Amino acid sequence: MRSGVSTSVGQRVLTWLEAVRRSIWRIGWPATDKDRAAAMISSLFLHVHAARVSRHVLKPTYTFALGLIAGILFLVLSVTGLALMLYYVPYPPEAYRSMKDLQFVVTFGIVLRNMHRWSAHAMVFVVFLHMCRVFWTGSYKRPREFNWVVGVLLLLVTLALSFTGYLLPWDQLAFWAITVGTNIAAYAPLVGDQIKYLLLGGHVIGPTTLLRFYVLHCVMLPATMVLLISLHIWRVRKDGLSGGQAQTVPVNEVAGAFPASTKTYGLMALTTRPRVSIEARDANDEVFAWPHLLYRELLVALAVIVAMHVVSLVFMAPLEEIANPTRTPNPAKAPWYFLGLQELVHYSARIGGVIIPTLIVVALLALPYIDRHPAGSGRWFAPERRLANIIFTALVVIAVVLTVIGTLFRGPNWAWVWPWR
Amino acid sequence: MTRVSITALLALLLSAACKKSSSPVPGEPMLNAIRAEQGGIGLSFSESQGKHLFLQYCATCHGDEGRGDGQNASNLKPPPPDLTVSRNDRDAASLRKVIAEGSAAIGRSPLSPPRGRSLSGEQIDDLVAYCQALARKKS
Amino acid sequence: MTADRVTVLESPDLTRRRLFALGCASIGAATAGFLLATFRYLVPNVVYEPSRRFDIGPPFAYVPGAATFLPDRRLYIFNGADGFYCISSVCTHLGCNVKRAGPGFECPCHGSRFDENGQVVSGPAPQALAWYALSLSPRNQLIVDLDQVVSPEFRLRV
Amino acid sequence: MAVEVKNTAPTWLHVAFACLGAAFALIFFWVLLRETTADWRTTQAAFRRLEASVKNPHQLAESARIGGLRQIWLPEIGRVDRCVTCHLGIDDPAFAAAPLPFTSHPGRWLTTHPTDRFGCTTCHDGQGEATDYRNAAHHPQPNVARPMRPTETIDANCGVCHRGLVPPDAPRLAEGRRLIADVGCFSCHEIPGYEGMAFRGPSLDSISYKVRPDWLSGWLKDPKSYLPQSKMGNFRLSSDEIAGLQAFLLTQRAQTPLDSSGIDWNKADTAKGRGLFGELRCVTCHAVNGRGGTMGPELTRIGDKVRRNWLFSYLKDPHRVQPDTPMLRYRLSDEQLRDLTAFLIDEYRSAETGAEPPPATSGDARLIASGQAAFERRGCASCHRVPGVKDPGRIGPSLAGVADRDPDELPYGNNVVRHSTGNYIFLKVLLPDTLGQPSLMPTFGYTPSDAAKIAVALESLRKTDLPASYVVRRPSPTPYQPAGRFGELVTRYRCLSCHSIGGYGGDLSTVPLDRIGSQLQHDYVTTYLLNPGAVRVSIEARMPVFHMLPDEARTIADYFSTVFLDDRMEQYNGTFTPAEAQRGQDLYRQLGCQACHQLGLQGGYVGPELSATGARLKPGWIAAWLTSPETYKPGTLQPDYGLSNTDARALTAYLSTLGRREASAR
Repeated sequence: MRSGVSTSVGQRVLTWLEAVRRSIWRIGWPATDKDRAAAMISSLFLHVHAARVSRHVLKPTYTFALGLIAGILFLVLSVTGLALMLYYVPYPPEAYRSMKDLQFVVTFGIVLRNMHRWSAHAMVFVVFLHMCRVFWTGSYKRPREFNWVVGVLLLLVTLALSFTGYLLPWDQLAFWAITVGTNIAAYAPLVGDQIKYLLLGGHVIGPTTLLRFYVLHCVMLPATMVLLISLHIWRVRKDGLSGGQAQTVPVNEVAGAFPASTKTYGLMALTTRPRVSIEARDANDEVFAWPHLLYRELLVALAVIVAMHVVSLVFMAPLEEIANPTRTPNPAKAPWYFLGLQELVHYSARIGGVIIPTLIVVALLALPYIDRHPAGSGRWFAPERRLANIIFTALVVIAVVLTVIGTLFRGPNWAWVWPWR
Repeated sequence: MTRVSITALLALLLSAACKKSSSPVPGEPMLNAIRAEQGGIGLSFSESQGKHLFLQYCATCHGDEGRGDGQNASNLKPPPPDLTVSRNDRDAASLRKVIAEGSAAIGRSPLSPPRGRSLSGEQIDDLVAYCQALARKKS
Repeated sequence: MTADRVTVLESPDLTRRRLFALGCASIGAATAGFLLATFRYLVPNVVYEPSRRFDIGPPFAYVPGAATFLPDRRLYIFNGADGFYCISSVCTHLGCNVKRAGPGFECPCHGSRFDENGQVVSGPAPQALAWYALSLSPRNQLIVDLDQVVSPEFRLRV
Repeated sequence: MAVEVKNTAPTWLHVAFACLGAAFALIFFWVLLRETTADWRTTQAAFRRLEASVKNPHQLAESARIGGLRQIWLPEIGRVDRCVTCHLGIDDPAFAAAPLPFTSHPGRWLTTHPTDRFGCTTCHDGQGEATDYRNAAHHPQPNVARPMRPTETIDANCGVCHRGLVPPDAPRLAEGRRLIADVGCFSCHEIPGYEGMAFRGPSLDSISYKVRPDWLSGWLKDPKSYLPQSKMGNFRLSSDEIAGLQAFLLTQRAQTPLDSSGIDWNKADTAKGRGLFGELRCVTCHAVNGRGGTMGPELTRIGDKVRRNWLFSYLKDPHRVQPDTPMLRYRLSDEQLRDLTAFLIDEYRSAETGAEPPPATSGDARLIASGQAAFERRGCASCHRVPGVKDPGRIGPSLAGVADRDPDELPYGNNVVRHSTGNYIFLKVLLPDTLGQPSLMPTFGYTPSDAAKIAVALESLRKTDLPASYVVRRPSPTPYQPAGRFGELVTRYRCLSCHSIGGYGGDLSTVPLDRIGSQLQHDYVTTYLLNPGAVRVSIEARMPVFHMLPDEARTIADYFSTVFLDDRMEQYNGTFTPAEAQRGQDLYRQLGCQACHQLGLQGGYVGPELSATGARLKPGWIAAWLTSPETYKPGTLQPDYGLSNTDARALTAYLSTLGRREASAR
């Protein structure tokens, strides 16, 4: 603040504006290291990152930013989804008509719808890749066991979100994909039919189902998702990124006693309870999150948004004829990420529809508590984990192959077709 | 997948074929059957409406093809003219006058009766259009 | 990458700043554009409302000398001695439906009163009730056009 | 300083940032460009340019209001049609000559079917919600169930609302529905709109007496080989089935023919028979050698088909064996019947047909049983009655909602066609055996254009929940069955096969009987019925010579002149002055009546011959008819000259003198 005798009106306004800015963003454009740290710490949004991060974090080939991309896609989906809700009527046949309205009369409506659709597919795909990455780098090992579990739950919520959203356009594709999908669910022993009845709000897909799926898709599942994402990121922040230099430094977890080379944040330093998340750090290895990490993240976000726009402008989201319960398309296919399952169900309903998916989910959830050996964490395809990697990779390949077969190689009556014919 | 592309191809062919309404469209036998019956010349909507009226009201004397060779033509003196010959005095206005008020209205024999009270203005326009199409067809 | 020297610092730094400014400006412009686009997205291009021009049946369906209230259209139709006319039942104050009171109208919400031509007699209503144009379709149906406001002299002779 | 450098982002990040930022901005302009160059926007811009050349500034100001996305929302029938967004001149006659898409709608359709009630896709199909050319499905598109109909088949959509048998202004639909009624598709299929109608082929309960066995097997093999116009289709029967059916049918001897044992066939005079054949006007209903009516079967090869005794019996009383036949019962003597029968059998047979074989008396029981099984299996009983075989009802699938069937689920065999219900129905009607599935449906041998018309009619059968206010169903006329002696005569002579009363009856005659008492003079009717002549020489269908008894004719004439009257005509004052008649004669020439009417030896023969008008028509009718012919017969060729009462009266006076003068001269 300058003393104000000769201050012109313009300067006064500037001063006033500066005061307003400071009330919101106290740091200003950070020019010093202190400010760079403060910028990160004092912002609600930025303080998910530490002020200084390991150089390892910046390495794109370790994480491929898959978690970040998934998060950004979720953001894109939230924004576009909110916009779409303004025109969507969750009741047949107006639901279908609102799709047509978005396509034909709402300004930019079709771009938004395309973007929502493709981002949803992309998110399922990216979340899956993210999981693979975490496995292949052995990052689910101590102390990140629980975050892996959260991650698996997030994958399930992502699938549930995509699945519930699939019905909303109320076209033939939606109707029959959900019919097939919910019938796979009905193979679950004992409670299968009840689950289906509950999910559909009846015995067949109808207006009640649409409303249920709508509420699940727009309120319940996103809320769960936000909660789990927060937990997930918080755990990442607490547990640190796997594979850093510090990883080799053993962490002494004896209550209340810390080696000099370790550093913790917050109140934990004052407590005497056992530590669960401590990252060993090396000052020479660290860079400031502002600008290094943040700038890269911004670029990834931009790239994702630009890419989604391009995809949405070039490719139209599918919309078939209005749902018609009397006309089953041949073949009726579930959403693509369930086509591997559908392919399995084709061979055996019980095994493909119930036992295998249950086993997969249980195995994924229990994985970090079964595979407890710390060796090989933090590196891609660590030789110490050859067997685990081979098993997991084989399963991934099988899943991918089954999905590809179900998507491309299955024609009418689920008979084999060559997609290029 | 293949069906979609076939449909697209057919759509393309159909749109190409629609330029000339009389040519057959592959894959549309029902449409082609009707087109074949309608005959080779492409009549506009108004003209084809006019054709129906012509066959109903005029053809007994003027002939189905408008050549002045209807079954009643031989009884008429003067005989009905050949409408397929294009003539300068047969413009829309005079055709309309003859149809609405009879041939006597343009100073000819009274043998062609007035239809102005039985037919609406649009029907007469359709008839005029068809008569002109007849002349066009020949030339 | 990090081996910059003070001597060569100026030029790469300038380039960086320019690039950064270019990026920021583009993103700023695009973001502003997308905000505007969002606003445009919110403006409905078509509305699902009944037509503003509709037929209300043949003239003989209206009792001569009486007012007929059409609740779903919010209109009073008068078959007067010198012709048909129609007055909106929407109070110009806050949009309640006015009721017939004697020869005129009365708004039950805030007590506005109107005379038989819809002119304000008392109360908070700022304007007279609206008069809409009536016409006769070729098939002898009365047509109301809500986009055509007319003066209280309007009469449709049938 | 070193720290500063270290903590400033490296240059490549800035480059990437700038590039991505620029890309983001470009994307926005791409989005913007797409929106501003949308199909409908460019179309509307083109329309504005066209409009400026068509309209004056005042009209332009008026129409400037109309722009942007326009839609017709019809919640009642669940439609949103945005076609008018581009078809901007559709209800504006000023654009009649404008090019597509701006041209105004041809015809009077928008007057009878205003867009604010019917929208566009109700008639035209297509995707009404769309606002661009391709998605509007002007041509077939994937994922659009109903692309726009070409005008050639648009009649199908008329039929969705117009459920009557004769929909107005939809010639192909009307023709298709007529063909369905004609051939009796509803005998085997449930078809909405034909409820309560029953098609009956001839009863077969005595067929053994009726036909020759060799003819029967030929007929079963291919009915069209004997009778090209046969309503019975080719069932594509195997030779085993034919043999069985033949054996089974030849056991049918429920009703013996009337006794003809007293007839001496050697005395039959075929020349007299030929004369009778002409006099009875058989060709009005039956064609021979390709010429004649179509109400009855063609007789060209009758001699190859029927047995002599049966034909004799049938001609004597057709109603005995076929109570539903439109054929009248002549009043002929046994000798006349003998001559006529002999003439028909001798004249209309092929050279190679041998003598009549004796009736079969017994047959192979197993063959007969297999024939009965085939009879039931192939649904013969749906059309033909045979004692001991139950009416199986409709053996074909119901056609209700047939137009809503999934085109991709339907079989097309090896026919390379676009998958659509229309094409499927067309092929099914035309060539039922080429769809790659075994089919019980016979091949009816339709021409492609007739098959297409039937397909058009069937394509109107949709499962729609149209509000009742949209459905037009003209009730079929109530059957007219007069009582008493007149009723008996109407039944015997089958008047209603050709004439109609109150809209009920045939349409072969140009004269409905509703006002006949006011139209024709009593004596003329009597004379005419006893010896009908041609009133219109140009029409081949004639009244047959019934060989009616004089008192029968009088009964009919009496009934006409007391019941079928129009009071307005009856009150007409029929006394004229000679001056009126003279003026009428002048008018007759001036108006050019002779162009169509014959008078004496002169004139055309489009209208009825007028020489005996005075004895034939009542003056009230003449005047009424001349004044407004359209009132009495819509679409008549009789021109409406707009005659004044005086002129009409003068002409009536003249025409009324015509028959009388001659009568008095005679």
